[in-house]
Amino acid sequence: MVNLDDLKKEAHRILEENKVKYIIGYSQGSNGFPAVPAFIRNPEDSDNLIWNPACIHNLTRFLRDEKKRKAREKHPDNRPVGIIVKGCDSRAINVLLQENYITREDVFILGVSCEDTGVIDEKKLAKKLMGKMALSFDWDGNRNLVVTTKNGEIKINADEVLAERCLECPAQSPVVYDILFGDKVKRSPETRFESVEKIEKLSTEERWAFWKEQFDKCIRCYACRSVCPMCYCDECVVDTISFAVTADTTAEEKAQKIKWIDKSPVPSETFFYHMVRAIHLAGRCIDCGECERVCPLDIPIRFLNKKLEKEAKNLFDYEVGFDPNQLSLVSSFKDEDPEDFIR
Amino acid sequence: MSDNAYIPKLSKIIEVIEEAGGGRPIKTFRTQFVDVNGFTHKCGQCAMLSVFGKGESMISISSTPLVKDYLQFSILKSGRVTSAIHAMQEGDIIGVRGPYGNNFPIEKWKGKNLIFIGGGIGLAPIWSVLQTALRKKSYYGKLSLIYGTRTSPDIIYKEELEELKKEMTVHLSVDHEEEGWKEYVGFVPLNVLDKKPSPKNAVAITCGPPIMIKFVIQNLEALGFKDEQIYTTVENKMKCGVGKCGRCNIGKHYVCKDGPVYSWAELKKLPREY
Amino acid sequence: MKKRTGVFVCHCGINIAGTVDVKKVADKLSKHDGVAHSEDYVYMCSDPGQKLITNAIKENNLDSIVVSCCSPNLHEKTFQNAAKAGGINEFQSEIANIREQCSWVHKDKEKATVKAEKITRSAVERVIRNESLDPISFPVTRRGMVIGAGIAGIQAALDMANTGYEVILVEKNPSIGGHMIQLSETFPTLDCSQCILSPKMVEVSKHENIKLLTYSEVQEVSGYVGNFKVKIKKNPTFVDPKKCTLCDECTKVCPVVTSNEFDLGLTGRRAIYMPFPQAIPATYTLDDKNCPGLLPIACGKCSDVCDPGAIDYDQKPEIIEEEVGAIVVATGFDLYGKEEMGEYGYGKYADVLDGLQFERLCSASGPTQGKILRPSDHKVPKEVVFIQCSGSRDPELHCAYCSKICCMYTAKHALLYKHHVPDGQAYIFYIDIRSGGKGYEEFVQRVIEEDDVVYLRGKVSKIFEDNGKITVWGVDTLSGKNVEINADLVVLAQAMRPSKDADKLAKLLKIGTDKDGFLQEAHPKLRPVESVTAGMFLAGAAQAPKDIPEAVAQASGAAAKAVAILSQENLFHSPQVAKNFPNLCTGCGMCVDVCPYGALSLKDGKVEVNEILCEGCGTCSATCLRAAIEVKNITPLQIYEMINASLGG
Amino acid sequence: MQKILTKKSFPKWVEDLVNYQIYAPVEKNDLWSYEIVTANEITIDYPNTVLSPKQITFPQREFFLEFNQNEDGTPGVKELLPEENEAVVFGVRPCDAKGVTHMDKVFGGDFEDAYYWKRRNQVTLVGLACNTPPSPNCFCTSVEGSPYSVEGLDVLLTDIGDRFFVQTFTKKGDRIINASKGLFAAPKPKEKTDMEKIHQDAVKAMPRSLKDMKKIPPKLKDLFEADLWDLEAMSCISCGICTYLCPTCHCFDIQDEITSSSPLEGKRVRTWDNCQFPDFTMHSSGHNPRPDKASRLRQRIMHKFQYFVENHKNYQCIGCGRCISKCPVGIDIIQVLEKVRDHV
Amino acid sequence: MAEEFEPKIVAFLCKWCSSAGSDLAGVSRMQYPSNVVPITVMCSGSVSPLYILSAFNKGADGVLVSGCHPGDCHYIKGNYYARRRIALVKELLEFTGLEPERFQMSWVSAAEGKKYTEIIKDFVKILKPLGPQKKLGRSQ
Repeated sequence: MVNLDDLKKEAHRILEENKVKYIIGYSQGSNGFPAVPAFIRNPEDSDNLIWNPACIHNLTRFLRDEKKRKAREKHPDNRPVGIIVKGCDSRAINVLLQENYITREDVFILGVSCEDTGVIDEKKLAKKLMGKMALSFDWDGNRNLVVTTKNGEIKINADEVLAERCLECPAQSPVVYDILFGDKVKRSPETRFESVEKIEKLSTEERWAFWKEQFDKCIRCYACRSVCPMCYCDECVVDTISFAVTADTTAEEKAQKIKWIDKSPVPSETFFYHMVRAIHLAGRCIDCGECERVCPLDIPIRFLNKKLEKEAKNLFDYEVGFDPNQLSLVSSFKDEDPEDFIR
Repeated sequence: MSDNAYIPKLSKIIEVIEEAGGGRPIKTFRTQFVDVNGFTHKCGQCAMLSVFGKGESMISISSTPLVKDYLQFSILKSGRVTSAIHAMQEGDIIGVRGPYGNNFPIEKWKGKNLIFIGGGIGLAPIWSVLQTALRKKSYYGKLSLIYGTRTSPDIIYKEELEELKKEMTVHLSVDHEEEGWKEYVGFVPLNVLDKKPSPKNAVAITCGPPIMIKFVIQNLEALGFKDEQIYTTVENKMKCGVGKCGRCNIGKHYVCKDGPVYSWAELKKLPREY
Repeated sequence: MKKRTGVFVCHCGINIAGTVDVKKVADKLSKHDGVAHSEDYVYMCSDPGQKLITNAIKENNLDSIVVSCCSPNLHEKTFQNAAKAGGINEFQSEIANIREQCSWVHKDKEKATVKAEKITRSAVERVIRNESLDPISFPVTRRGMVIGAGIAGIQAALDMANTGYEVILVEKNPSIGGHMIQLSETFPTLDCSQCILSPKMVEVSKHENIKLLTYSEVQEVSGYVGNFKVKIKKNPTFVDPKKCTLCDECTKVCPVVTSNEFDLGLTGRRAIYMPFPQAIPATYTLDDKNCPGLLPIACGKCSDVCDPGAIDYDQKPEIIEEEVGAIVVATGFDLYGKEEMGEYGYGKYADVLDGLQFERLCSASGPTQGKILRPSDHKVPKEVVFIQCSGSRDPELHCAYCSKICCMYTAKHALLYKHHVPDGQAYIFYIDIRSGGKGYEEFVQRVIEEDDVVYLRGKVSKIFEDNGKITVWGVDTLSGKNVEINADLVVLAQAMRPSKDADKLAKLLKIGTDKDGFLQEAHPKLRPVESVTAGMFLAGAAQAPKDIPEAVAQASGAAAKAVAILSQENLFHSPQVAKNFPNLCTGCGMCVDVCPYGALSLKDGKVEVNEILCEGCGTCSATCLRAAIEVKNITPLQIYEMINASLGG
Repeated sequence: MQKILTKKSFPKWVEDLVNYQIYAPVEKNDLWSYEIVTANEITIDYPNTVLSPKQITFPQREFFLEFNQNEDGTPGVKELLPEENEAVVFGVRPCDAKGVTHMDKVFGGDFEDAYYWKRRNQVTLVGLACNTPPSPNCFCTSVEGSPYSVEGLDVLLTDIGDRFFVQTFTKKGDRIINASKGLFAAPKPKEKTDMEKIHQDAVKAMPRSLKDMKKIPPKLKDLFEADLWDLEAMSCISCGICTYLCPTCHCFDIQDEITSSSPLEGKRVRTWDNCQFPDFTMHSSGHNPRPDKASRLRQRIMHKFQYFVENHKNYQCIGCGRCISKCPVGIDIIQVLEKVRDHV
Repeated sequence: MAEEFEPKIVAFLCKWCSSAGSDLAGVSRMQYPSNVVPITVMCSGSVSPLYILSAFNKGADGVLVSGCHPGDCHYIKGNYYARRRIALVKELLEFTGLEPERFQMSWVSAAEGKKYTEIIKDFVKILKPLGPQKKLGRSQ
């Protein structure tokens, strides 16, 4: 089990010894938020750190802000940022390293192992609690979630409340870290892609019907993009104007920005957006499931990325985020790559 | 459809004048409403120009209301829409809706000396006032213009400025030394200090890049100008032009509706934009 | 300013006009945004046609043109010149292919006309977004370099040097000559290898245009075609060739005996040695791996006896920097090693040899002065088994490819053996005989018929030693019988493989290798002597197994290619190359990975384009997630608009 | 007027509204939204819809005009106003209805937004008092609202057991009651007191609240440059959830969307836009008055609790709690406001 | 009676093999339906997924990407990258319910005019019964 006190102690130490600028971790949220991202600067605040089954957020996303902030600083503080990562999050770090977005020196990684469980799916849990407000909860060590509510404790089997991605997770414990909390585990899930296969089983028309309904819902709030650690492009295909404008960007360059996608939230355009995002995440998405979690309209965006993760594995034997030195999925090939689809 | 101000009125471009080329090209366009029921504007107001298929862009009207047969827009090529406008020629049709925003309180300036201080394209928004004042010389006191650009080719309204010199004092400047440049060399704010316009019974009207306006105002204050004596116009990204799309606000003010014209006194009350 | 494009629709007699309503196309396009002029003509490519275009450009001050006609492969240049004649940049001209890709393949006039419109519109959308470009020109360092001084390298170096250009010839061994100098006779003519090679070696050493660097290795290569900078490490021989008188006293006193590479271990040599009598440069080398320590205290015998004092233990490796315009890589081959061929007892039994060792046995200058005696007991072998495809054509265990020369040299070996030991019997196990080549088939027939060598079609299953004999078990697939031969000597026709460390060198030079490790040619059919990197060329067995005439031919080809570069003061390169947008680039390096030409690199976290190396394939732009790199005049925006036009949108 | 309608006859009433399009909150895989429904699909036991009913009067995307190219190449323009379409929206939460009145202020004033009002004038809003809070983050009572507020409603229903207590406040409201007079009875005093009792209890049931709200607008005036914004915005990811889900956020964009480039054909559309997106205020020069998330979070708070108050005498917040419940990183507007209030 | 549905097809052809191949088809006067409008690109490796999506978005009923056979790429290995990229796009599009037939890839060498002709014929034949592609197409 992860020992929270050790985690706090280590956080305290590295802050006190000025080893890190600040630490990105989790703390208790307000009403209805069992855990929220926290940015700890003072050693004494390390006490606010928490670790519980609701520490869902993939904090590596905030390395984007850190990078931007640093770029703006006149005299950048080159100390690393302390960051708490789960297994999935740690793979995101590896991808960011692979893409030279960060260097290993930029981060001091406090790895926490999910061991044989993971994080909860808020919606699943809410269903289980049937309106009751959870005061606190934690794993009991035998893959059960123990929830304390006003009217007593409830025990729920992990598989019933775990986020779907955790059930399909190939790396319960961090693959890169400076210090690890909890035990290293290597549990390979029975199935990595069950969620995807469910949809693959449908007929073409059923699949379209399914996605059509999803894309109809999309309001283009871009939470999926905003929360994604890999969506760090300064400028996205859906953006209507040029962001990355410098003093010497000519009017032509700006005028020539292609409007691939209309701003109207109509299915054809939202489809385009989600397709491009999925393709651009192929071989980069580490299935932290954040895009799906944050979607206010419950669009299962994760399936799209998961599908490509599956094909990368099946067609090209490509695994994301375990080796920061491998070539990217789409910037490499093998002579024997399948081509049965080609005429 | 007349009551729907989102619908632009079709206007014909009757004249295109190339003001400045180079990296920051500027062109002046004169337009005439195709159907008669156009609109009349006040000094300092803006209009939303449409290139159909490209979008809209808010441009200040640089012609004086006293000229009835056309509207004049001087446009810096800077993005999708302005590039499209720059590609247009005499006879092409463009959409115009407006007029938008408040205006310079010129009637309050009876008998006052008007000092116009412009930088680059920033001469356009105050040009309408200048032209109006010029046509009603008796109404105002002394008129003078302090105008500067990065380099001499960037100067707009070249011929008009030559004409102007006969009518009023005109101080030009360029940022850096140039072959054959006889007038002031240096940034506009410094030229202001150099020419020392007197605050006495005067109003200063300035527009240009934010950084220029900032220092011009500082220097005017140094010369003894009161906040109420300094006027400027503010620029922000705009879409609707009627204070609804929520983009252009500085504090509680929507520049498109409550602006763009502000006295320094008023502007000070708002959260700092620059 | 809006573009002013001219559209010119060609009838091509009835070739186009027969199926496409050209007038309609011209008329439709005249209304298109940005089209200032549009007309049709019976033969645009004819002189009057071209005139018509140039005049139209001038009269309507057009800034770009689209010609709707035949395939760009035929007249792209023609109309680019017409554009130039009209006073506009050649890149302001685009072809809309409405013949091969439209009129010739359709019958329905209406549909074909619509399609021709779309194709032309799409070309217009492209051309109005084209930028004017001028060819990129850059100067050439007019010296060449050849890496590897086997027969291929020597030939290339001589050919280049003889055209008057200075050549640096780099060889990693103490002497040039490569494997060919080890051979006894060469098939099919049986002339003596050394006799035909050594004159060339001498010519190299004497040639005023050739700078020979032996015992040297390329360490670093930078730059690009026409302007390479090469760092070469010259290893110390510890002997000053100028002082050395070749008295050979030193070897007599040297206490160390080690195996002799030249004889492939069949004999020994001293730590200080001359590789072989005809070695070039003719001097001694002290190999520091085997010398008991260059500390005189430890030994120092050789320098004691060296009157001229040619031996200098303090020699240090020396780094030489050279600038050259073109490089020929001729790093040759090695034989498939003992370690891999355990099953044939290769390396285990003294009397199981490989082809090169047998060459040495046959060679007059060899360990046995040309008498064929088996290594173990120096008896004349009465029964000799030759095994072909030993390691070749065996995808499961060894090399999938055919080593090409084994059939021939094995036949030669059998023949040489029979001439040395007329009463002996030679057996050859083979899969099949590949004797393509001038006089080759006849040679094999002669071996079979005149020298009654026994050819057994089949594989050898087992080889083992039993009382002084090498027992060979195999099958004769023709008779279907198992065969057992108690041989005195077994010779394996080992597969040919790229020479050791060729892959490392390939990385240095940024030229790829194929799946077997041979150097990758730029195109398997059309550019067989060019490497994937401009200005670097391939010669000899480094690129694929070859025999001597092939190697020499390719070497001359490579030399000619290299000279083609050196002969120019400036090189010109198409300006339609990649262009990067630093403000969008995040430095992920994916484009760098995919660039086939190493034209891209990262500098302070942003990609940089070497326009001279870039061929404009655009794989980078399809790979980039951020639209931070594109190819000029075929940009995503242009494709986007072309797609739109193609769909009539 | 005040009436009583039994729940039994509620569907009948809806059926009688034949000339109207009927909207009401419906659930589809745990997701509540306003959809066009038939009488018996309407339920009265529902939490807050994900999207507020603002989309009925202010859809995320609507057409302004249509443009094309005449034979001579000149542009043609055609205005596209929303079509005639009277609608009744059932189950509007009092807070959401209050939000609509805020929208009215924005799209009214010196310049009436033709598109908005064309829709708005055709909509009749039937509210349902919140006997129990529809969201764990309700705080309407802290922002001058209440679980039975009637602002913006034409009709308010209060569930008093087996019947509704019906109140109408506008002609529109009366019209839809009169559409089926027979179903409605005059309220007995008991029913009236029950209704009032329920309303008072509802206030007590309010899950969240914010003390000294009054202090906040003046306080904000001085906090424009405060470091508080940087700290609060640290975890913000600049997504559009809070604003798109907000019943009072009205920012929009105007875009030309073309279906054919030659000959030119397309429409000018209005779509929701969002002050939390970086490109919202960015000039084409690249200069951005609100360059970072801190300044954008500040804009959101300032706009709702200071600028809007000065311009329209209301908080531009109706306490529905949507932005809290759905924030991916747990930014809690109540907490932020408390920090503002207590800032020294 | 209603006119027969004519699918709109965009074909991205690499300049060196496939486009040359289609030229050969022309030179040999082979006949195929006129539904395809070819866009010649430098290399199949330069075909961005955005192009494919955009084509469908703009109403293409079918999209074809064609390049040199493996090993024959004028740019050595562009077609290998294309092969991988296109495989992913195809999988994704099918996963979301686009008819697999609508998006195809082929290797067509400069000598394979016949093959190109066959591909186009078959493509049109397959697409006709499917009717217009409305799923990803822009509709206002």
